Amino acid sequence: MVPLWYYLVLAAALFCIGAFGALARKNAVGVLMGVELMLNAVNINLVAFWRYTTAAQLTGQLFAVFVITVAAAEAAVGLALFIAIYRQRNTVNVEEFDTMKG
Amino acid sequence: MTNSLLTIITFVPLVGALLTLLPWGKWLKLDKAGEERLIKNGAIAISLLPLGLALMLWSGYDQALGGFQFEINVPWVKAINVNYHMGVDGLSLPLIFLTTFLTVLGLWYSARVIKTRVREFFFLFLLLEMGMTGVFVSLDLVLFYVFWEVGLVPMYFLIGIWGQAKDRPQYSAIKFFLYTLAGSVFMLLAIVAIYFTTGTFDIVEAAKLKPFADSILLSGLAFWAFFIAFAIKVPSWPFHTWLPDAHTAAPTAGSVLLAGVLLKLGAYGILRIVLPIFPEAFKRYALIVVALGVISIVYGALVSLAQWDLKRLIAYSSVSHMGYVLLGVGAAAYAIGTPKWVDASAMALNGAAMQMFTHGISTGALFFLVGVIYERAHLRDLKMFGGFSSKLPYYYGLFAVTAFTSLGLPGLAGFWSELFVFRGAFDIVPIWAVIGVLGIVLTAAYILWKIIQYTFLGQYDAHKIAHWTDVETGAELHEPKDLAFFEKVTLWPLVAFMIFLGIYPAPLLNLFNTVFVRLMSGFAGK
Amino acid sequence: MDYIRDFFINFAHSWTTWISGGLPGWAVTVVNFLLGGLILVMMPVIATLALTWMERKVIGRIQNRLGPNRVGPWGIFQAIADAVKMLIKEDIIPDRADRPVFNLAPILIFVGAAMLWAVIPFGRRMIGQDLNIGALYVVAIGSITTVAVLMAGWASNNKFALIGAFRVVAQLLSYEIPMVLSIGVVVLVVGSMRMGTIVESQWVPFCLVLPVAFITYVLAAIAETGRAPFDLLEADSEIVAGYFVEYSGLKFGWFYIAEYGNLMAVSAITTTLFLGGWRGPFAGAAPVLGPLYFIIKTVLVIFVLMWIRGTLPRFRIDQMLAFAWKVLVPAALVNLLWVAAALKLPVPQAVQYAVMLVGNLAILGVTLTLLGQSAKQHAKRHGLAGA
Amino acid sequence: MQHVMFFLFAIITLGAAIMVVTTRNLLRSALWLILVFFGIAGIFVLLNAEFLAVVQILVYVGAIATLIIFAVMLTRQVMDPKQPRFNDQARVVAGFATLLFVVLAVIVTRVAWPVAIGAAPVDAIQQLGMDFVGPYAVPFEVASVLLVVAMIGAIIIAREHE
Amino acid sequence: MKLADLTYLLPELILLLTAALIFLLDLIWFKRPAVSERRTEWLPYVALAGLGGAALGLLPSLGKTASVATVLTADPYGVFFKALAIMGVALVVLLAAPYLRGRTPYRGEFYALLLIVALAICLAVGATNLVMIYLAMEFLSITSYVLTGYLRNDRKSGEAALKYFLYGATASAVMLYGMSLLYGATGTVDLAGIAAAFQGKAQGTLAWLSMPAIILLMAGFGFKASLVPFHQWAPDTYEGAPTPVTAFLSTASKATGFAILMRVLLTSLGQADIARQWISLLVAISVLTMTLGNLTALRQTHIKRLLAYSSIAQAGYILIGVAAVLAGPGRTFTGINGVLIYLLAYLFTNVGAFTVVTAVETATGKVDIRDYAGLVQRSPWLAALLLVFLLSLAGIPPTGGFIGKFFVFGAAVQNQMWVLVAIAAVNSVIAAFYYLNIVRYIFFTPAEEGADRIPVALPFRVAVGVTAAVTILLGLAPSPLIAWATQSAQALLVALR
Repeated sequence: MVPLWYYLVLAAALFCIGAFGALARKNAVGVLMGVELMLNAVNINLVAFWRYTTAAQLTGQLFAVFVITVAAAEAAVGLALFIAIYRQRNTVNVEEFDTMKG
Repeated sequence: MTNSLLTIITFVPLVGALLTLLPWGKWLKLDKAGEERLIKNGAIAISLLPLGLALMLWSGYDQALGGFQFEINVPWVKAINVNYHMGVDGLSLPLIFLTTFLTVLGLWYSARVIKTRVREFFFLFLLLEMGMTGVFVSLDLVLFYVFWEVGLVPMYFLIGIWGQAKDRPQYSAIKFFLYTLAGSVFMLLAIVAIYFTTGTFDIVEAAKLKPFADSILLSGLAFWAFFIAFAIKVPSWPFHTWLPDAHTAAPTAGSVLLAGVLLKLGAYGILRIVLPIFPEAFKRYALIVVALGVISIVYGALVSLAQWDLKRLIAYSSVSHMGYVLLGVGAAAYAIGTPKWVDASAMALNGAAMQMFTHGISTGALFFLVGVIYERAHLRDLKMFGGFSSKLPYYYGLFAVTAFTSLGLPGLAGFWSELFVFRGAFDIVPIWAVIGVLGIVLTAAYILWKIIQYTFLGQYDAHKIAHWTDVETGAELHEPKDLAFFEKVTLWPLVAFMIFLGIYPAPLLNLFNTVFVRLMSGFAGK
Repeated sequence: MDYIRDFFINFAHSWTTWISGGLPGWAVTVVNFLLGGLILVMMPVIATLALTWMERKVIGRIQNRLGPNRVGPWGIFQAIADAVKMLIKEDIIPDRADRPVFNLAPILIFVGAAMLWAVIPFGRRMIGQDLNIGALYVVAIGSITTVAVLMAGWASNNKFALIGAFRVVAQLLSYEIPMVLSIGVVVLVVGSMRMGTIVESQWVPFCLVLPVAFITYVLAAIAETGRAPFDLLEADSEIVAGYFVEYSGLKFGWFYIAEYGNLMAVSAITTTLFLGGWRGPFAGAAPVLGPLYFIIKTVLVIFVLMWIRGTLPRFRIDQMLAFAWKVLVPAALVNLLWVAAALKLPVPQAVQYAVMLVGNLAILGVTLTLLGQSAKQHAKRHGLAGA
Repeated sequence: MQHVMFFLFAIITLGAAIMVVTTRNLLRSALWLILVFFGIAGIFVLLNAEFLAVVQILVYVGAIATLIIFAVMLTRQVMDPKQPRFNDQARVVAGFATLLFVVLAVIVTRVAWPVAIGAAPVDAIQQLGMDFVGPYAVPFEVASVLLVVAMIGAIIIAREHE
Repeated sequence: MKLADLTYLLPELILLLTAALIFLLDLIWFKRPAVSERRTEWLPYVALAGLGGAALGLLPSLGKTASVATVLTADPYGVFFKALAIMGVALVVLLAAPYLRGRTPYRGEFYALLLIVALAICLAVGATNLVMIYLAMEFLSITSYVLTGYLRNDRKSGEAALKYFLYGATASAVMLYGMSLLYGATGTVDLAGIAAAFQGKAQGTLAWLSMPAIILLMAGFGFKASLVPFHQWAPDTYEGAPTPVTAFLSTASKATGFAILMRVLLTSLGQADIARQWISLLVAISVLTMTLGNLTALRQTHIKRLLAYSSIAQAGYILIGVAAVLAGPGRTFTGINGVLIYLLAYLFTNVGAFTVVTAVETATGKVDIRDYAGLVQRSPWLAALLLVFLLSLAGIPPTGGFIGKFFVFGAAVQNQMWVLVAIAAVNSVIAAFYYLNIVRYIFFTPAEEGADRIPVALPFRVAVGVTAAVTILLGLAPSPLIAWATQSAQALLVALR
């Protein structure tokens, strides 16, 4: 089998790419995609840990299923928000949301 | 009855304050003026009650027995051993009297001169009385702190709402508040620290247990936390800068209580808490305290000398006068543990305490007097004054007596306090005392030269002041009109006290002496 | 005889043995992969060729026409002629299209259609990969179609294409829920998501035990494949031709193939889930019959679907979505709960099935009654006939 | 073989992920995202989590990616290709992300994870199901309520008319 | 899952059912527009009844300690926060009733969502399992996003929700990464199990892990509790959200962040050598949080924004209590009990302040501090009670805010964290400045010409009265709260030893 740390480094890389997307993207949808990458990185971690440390108990897989579920709910609400805002002001660029300052 | 007496004294003003908030006008079908009159008179009537009770306390206090009497000590917050512990001794007794007394006068005077937002004024004034009284009767640190902070809020409003717009009342109010708060939060931390070493918040207990005696660092930190909180309130140089602003901005009665009582809270705190609980740390830093006191004396006097605003001048004079208290206390602290200085130190403390009382009376009166002239001329600028002695002889007379008290003229109350302070301090810290005496000279200078001469002597120039006001009717006048009846009623009791104590200070001194001799000999015996 | 019984497996085994004679191990794997892929790819193509002809014939008959009859006997080569025409057509890409996405979409949609065949059991052990999550796999693969449709609609840079794509996705997502719920019922009864197991445990076809699930599934499946009466996704009269309006030539062909591939796959899955798959008289004794039964049943289902297409008018989009959410989903949900409860009964399986059937019929009755009432109300409100 | 497959999927995943965060066209980003999801599904298969791989496709590709593409399409007028992709802090963030990666990589390779490779359970799906209604019944229910609430919430927020 | 577990889950069940009931009522009974307007008025009372029921549902778990359905626990600590959440949400329901009128025609779902957030909090504070914690936190977050963006016609509301969402999603992903590392290191997601796995190992094999994992976890908890540097969403979100929601976010939601933070840190990472690591981290965060919050608050002119920064600063103070956690036997200042006291007092104080803000906003539509000029003439009671709340926020006795600070700072003094308390003390003076600045406008500045008296709807009066009464009562007679908080905190401290 591939050593565990292969997966962990893969997950770390994915997580950092996602973090970059979440923090650097201008478009709100882009930010959300970054977050999804981060969540996927977490899932790789969870499943890899499950497989390599406690394969008999499915905790890691369970956790990953919940993460996926929550991600779906989060995406639904988030995208509804984008669309609502877009209707109001024709933009989803995070930096243009500056009604409030201080 | 005896052990609920202090509770009643403290909380009667609160009840009165709450009563002012009720919609009396609606209930009794009064118009606005009628309602205000009712509130004013009601507040005065209620404030008489604590005064009467304070007199009862004084008469009921067994001086032979000494110590704390009328004590009440019931658990308040059991979990952390906070108690509702009140009691009075020879030190707090006169101060309670002073508080209730000045409150009555302040209310009486304000009833005539306050015309806007009457309900709020009387509400806040009574609340203020509660806070001040509470501080003097508290024997539990948390209780003390609570009242300490509670008193802060109404004063803030008194300055901010009724201050004259040109005196920047809002700025002064917030400055006053923040200075005091800044000091008191550190005090709170020290209070908690005391609790952790002694397991009690009780002032008397803590004084017995002497927290942090084994740690120079911690006792120093705690000492300074307390001392700075109190020094800000006193106010001692260099923490005094809030005071001139606050005084100048405050309405007359507010200034009276500010100078008369609130400043004493700081000095009282030093005597009640810092000295008994941290004697060793205090002794270690006593010279710094003495120096601060002397600097305050001289600096305050010098700055007074440079003022042209009468009220500001008197405010700075307070800095100077409260310096005597610090000098006395500092000197006494320096004497801790030196048996030969027990008498001298007790004497210095007596002087300090006496100064607290007489300063309360005299400066209170001075602020009333400033109020009197301000109500008439709407000015406090000394350059605009002059020659009032001919126009306002009655006023001149009362002013002169008060000013001389402040100056420490023998035969008047102020003399004794200064005498005792210096008498005590000369033995212990002679050089500093000598420098301090310089302050007396400077005081004489600003009182005689600045106040008396610029205000009362010289030629009256009718053009300098555009118009005068009749304080009773509010009508415009061309000539100043001498004291009205209510002003005389306000001032005479104070003047009477100055003279009476000047001639016969013993009742007061005996009270103080019992306390301080016991305190100092306690240290010496250790 | 034994070779015949498990013909598929044994044949595959012989094949592997045969080619591994001259090739290294990894190459065998690769060859087998490629071969399996080829079979997967061929399935939709074959399906298209057969089904277009069949559909045109069936619809023609329904409409009292003959249908194709010129190319070859009974017009049987019509499909091939069409295919040739499509292949030699010019491939036009719109000027401002998103080229890579535009080109990728037809491939992806075809891949989605092809991958479905991997888990369909033609006969006992005649299955590409009997995944333990086969039923879920079927649903999951459907999402590839969704993506491909969106890509096509987007990349065409055409309003109608985009609207068509939106409609498709709305429809796919809406009908996926009743579909999953009805598959869930079957999975619940069987206790496994393995396609083979599902077939094997149907000693009585589930369409007789779970008519509600069956009907829900079929309706959802029609919607998923975008066929009439749910064909407003590509309704020529409304949005020209839907998401693939800009495609031509071979790329259009891919969509076409995917559509019929999906039709056949969906029918095959219906057969598997509800009609007992390859089971039938004597199939146990003569396994060769299995695939035959399977194909017959599948064709039957396809025929029914064509029949529906030929008879019913088209839905409006809001009606279509409302139908999914207000009729199919509640019915499927109640059914799921009922079946779950029935499975908990401490009685023999046959009795459980009977209980399920009773409940199903009740749900069916209630649903139809409610539908009828609301139709009447609707008619009354709008002053239509039939009130 | 495992190694080959791992690297294949890893390269697909990471390459696509980089494309996701750098592609200017958001729709293409979303499509790259789908490729990431497939890559991760492959990783899951390598890790013997077939169920999760399918769920990954079903939910991430079928639902989340679709939603994202929907959102991108609905807001397409704003996707001006001339607009910058990143905000002003992109350089800083890139540096930060790289640093974070180095740190995380060092950590995950240095920590002595309690590795104990056992056989993956054959009846994983049954066991998962039992867990969902057993010890994880409450989270399972909560997740279902969460989904309903999210759905209602999305409708509330995105409804057309006031 | 035993039947007995259901008795512990009563509050959650009641909240869920009431929320469902409201959804259904709103959907079916209130469908026709003509009647819906009148009938919708009843929904807040249905919600309040549900919250009351949930409060009663807490009774069976009073004083008990039991594991519930594997992933939850019923302990006094959880009960404390559940009660806190129920009270907070009840007050928010009161605020929402008049506030929403005229702002949106869809009001029914709002109350249902409020019950749902209460439910989410109840689950979150009782969770003893990383999966459940994550799920409950996300549940809370997602519902909060919806509530924040509820006013569809309000530009700010949507923007606030979007910012909240983007920060929240990122923060939770980071937290989740930390959770996955913890799971990997211990092979379990149960908090007690993690503690057991760490037993004795922290120095050796897992030494590389604990601090990074804690930092990653802090992103999630800090986000909820609006701690610097995870606070950036807070000002905009607080400003833009519907004011009752802001009241909720700054109190009950924040308290939940702290509740989870403390439970995770103390029960799973409470070992002395690990604790040392997170204590130093918390001290740094605390100092940053209060200083930044206060300094930024000084410049604010918008009252909701000011209260937002003030709320950030308050979080900094509260965190002192966690950093000063001490579990010596017989200690009265355990840090944790200070946090609980603070949070409860802060709940009433801040909701009270927001009630006044909501009442003023509802009547006048104004939210600038400048618009509070002369409030004392326009509505003496609102002015006076806002003063009480501001003093409590500033920590002036005799108010609940003072008691909170007393216990939190006290715990730090006990641990001799002198620098920390000194910074906190300076901060509380800075804070007093901007609180008094509001007071200045209310009492010192005259009202604008033609400014009328402000009408105050009955629910506002009830809310502001209750909160003010509790705020003062907590200052005067804090003993019951102290006892309750101390006992509740004990449940966690047991784990620490």
